[in-house]
Amino acid sequence: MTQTREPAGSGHEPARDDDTIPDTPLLDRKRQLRGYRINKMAMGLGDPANREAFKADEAAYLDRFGLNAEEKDAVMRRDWREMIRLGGNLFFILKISAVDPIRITEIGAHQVGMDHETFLRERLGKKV
Amino acid sequence: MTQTREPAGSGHEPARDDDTIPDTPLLDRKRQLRGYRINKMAMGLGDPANREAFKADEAAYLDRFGLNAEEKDAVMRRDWREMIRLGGNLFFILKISAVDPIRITEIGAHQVGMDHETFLRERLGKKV
Amino acid sequence: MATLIGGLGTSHVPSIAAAMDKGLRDTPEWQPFFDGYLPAQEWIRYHRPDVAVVIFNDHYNAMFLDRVPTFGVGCADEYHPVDEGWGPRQVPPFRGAADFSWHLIDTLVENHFDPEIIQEIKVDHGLQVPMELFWGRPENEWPVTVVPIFVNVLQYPIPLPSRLYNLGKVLRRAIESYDSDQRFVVIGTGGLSHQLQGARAGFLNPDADQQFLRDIADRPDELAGWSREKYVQTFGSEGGELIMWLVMRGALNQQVTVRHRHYFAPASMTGAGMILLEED
Amino acid sequence: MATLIGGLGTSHVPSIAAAMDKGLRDTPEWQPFFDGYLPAQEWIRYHRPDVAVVIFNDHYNAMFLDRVPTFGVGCADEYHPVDEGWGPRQVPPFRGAADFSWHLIDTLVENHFDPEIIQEIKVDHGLQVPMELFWGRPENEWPVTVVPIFVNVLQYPIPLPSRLYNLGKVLRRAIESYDSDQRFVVIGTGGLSHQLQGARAGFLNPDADQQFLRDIADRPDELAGWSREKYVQTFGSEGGELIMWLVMRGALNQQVTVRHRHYFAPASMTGAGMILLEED
Ligand SMILES: [Fe+3]
Ligand SMILES: [Fe+3]
Repeated sequence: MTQTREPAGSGHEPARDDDTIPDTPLLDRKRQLRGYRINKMAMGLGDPANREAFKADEAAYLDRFGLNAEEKDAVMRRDWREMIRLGGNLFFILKISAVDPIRITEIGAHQVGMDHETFLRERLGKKV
Repeated sequence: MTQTREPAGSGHEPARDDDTIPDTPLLDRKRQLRGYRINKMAMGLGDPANREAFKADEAAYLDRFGLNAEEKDAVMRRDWREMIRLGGNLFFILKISAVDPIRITEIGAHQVGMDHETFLRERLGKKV
Repeated sequence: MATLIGGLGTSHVPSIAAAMDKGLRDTPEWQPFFDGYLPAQEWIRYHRPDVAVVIFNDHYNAMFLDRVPTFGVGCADEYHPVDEGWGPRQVPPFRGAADFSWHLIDTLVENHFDPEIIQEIKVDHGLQVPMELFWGRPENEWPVTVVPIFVNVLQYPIPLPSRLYNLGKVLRRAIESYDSDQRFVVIGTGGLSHQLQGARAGFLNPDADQQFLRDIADRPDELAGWSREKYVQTFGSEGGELIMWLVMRGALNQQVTVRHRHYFAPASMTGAGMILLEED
Repeated sequence: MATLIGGLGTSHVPSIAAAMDKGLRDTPEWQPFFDGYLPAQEWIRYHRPDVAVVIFNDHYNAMFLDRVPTFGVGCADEYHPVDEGWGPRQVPPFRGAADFSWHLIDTLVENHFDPEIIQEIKVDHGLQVPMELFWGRPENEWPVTVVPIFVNVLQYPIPLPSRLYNLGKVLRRAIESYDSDQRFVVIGTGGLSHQLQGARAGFLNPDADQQFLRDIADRPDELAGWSREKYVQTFGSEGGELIMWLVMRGALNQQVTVRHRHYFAPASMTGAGMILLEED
């Protein structure tokens, strides 16, 4: 394993261009203000009744938390990179993966813009 | 007005005998642990629906918060001194006086064991 | 850089709110109390501060015992009046000075304070009453934004008086390092002497109150050195909340001029009063 | 007076919990990770601590952004596992050492710290995983009581590393002044290097992790002096939570002996490991 893995040149724009540390979205003031609605919606999925509501009618559930069109679209498409860009924090939106399973390494790969195998190999040093 | 008014010798036992400052029930560890249920119940009265429930069936409302017989009795008799002795804090139980009006000076007089006029005159220096 | 134009201290007794709501302002019982605030209101109208940092305590209306912060800083855009049992009072919501709040929180954390960061909360009479006393109740909108600082003065252990005094010093540093031309006032609230519970209920200490109104201007270091017990002993169980005035005083220079001082007892069961301080 | 018998540091990755829940402990992928904890488990069985002070963070399972304490101390009698989206894990509730918790809170406030006082809360994998790693999952009851210290390591501003190190020093004072013959361990949790979000997701830094496992024993003052940014730069956005180990280290004497050290990468997406320290 190498000491520091540089992000691969995936051609993706960075999630946010004013990060103190490149490509590292911290839950700082700007980001969490922007993501407040998404995060509150996702936090709600810690409650079984809300999980049922989410499964039964996802759009209605998202409306309940006042998500705008862009935010709704990102959630409904399971666009993890976009959810993060919109201020979502992983520990909140991870609760979506409890309702609609996906591995965390797949969420990672998606954000980086790599296929899962490449991500496991290049970032995590797995032999795949 | 005098500098410090000593509690009148009302013959009442003090609300608690291990107060650091005599006759001064602070929301310290012991007292608030003891009063947790009463205080939570009273805090609930900040919600209009709970106020309606309290008015409609007081005993049932108190049961919802797990009050024991002694606590229920103190609340239902509006025994302010006893509620405080049981760990109730005034800022919580004051919400009962919003549902079932009584002046705060009457609550004070009751705790001291004076009639209201005497309390106003002797403690608060009012000319009554 | 932002400017701190003065410090205010005042009682925040809920009966004051009730008196205003019931239109009792000009009754013989209340008029002397309210009239004592006129010079401060005039000062506010003349100086038009942009931001009021209000140090107060929630009286178990917006927070329960499950989680009690030693102190917390609001950084919301808006703070609505909370339902204290009678329904929310008909007071316009308070607009937050969120940008400064975040700067203050950053400054506090860098200076070894441990605030709770509060983004969503309602406010009770502890903030409402001081705002109405100094600005009057507006029709629609408050002419000033607020930064609420919530202090635990009810559940023990409450903070040391010296801690709150030092919090004021860091608050000043935050104001002075804030890149803005806004003008700030800092308002310490609570007290003066009162006790609402126990066999000592109705305790008042007007002499100590008046002494406090002198010492908070001239001998703040001494007041900051008092123990919590001494506050409760001197001012009553609820009067101990006077320690919140130390945040205001800590934010000001050592040398201040008292522009106005007012004392009235009792308002309901409380020794009530205010002070207006300017730096020399 | 109570005794501090040692300090533990460990990762608290949720995948570890998932691996245990799914019975993957002895699979080739996980066995080397779990086997590395055997010596610490043996040490625990031999020394039988009465109280574990666990420094961890809630991952937005029990607290939301409305009110984020910089740090909080639990003083409940019981802490139940929280529902993180999959339903609460089948782990017995943790019994609190409430009496010591209150003593700690008193001591902290007297020493100019500003804790949130937490009486009712549930706990997530941040506490569950370290407890299971060191004690194993009991059938019915944990053989040890806990004092959870919740630290904000997610919402900025997070506390300074030096502040957490000093918090550890006051924690030690609280243990040493606690009138009891109970035996304490302090457990710092989180890390090691990992980043779960952004284009830098999957970032790992095994060399820095191993260096940290050496320096936390030998050069804690140096690590306490690092900036928050340096932690994130070195260990990734989520790896920055390693600052919580400084509370554990601050509670111990300057001179310590490393009884055991273990590193494994990656556990899921995280550099994972532990350390067991005894005072000389
Ligand atoms: Fe108050
Ligand atoms: Fe964590």
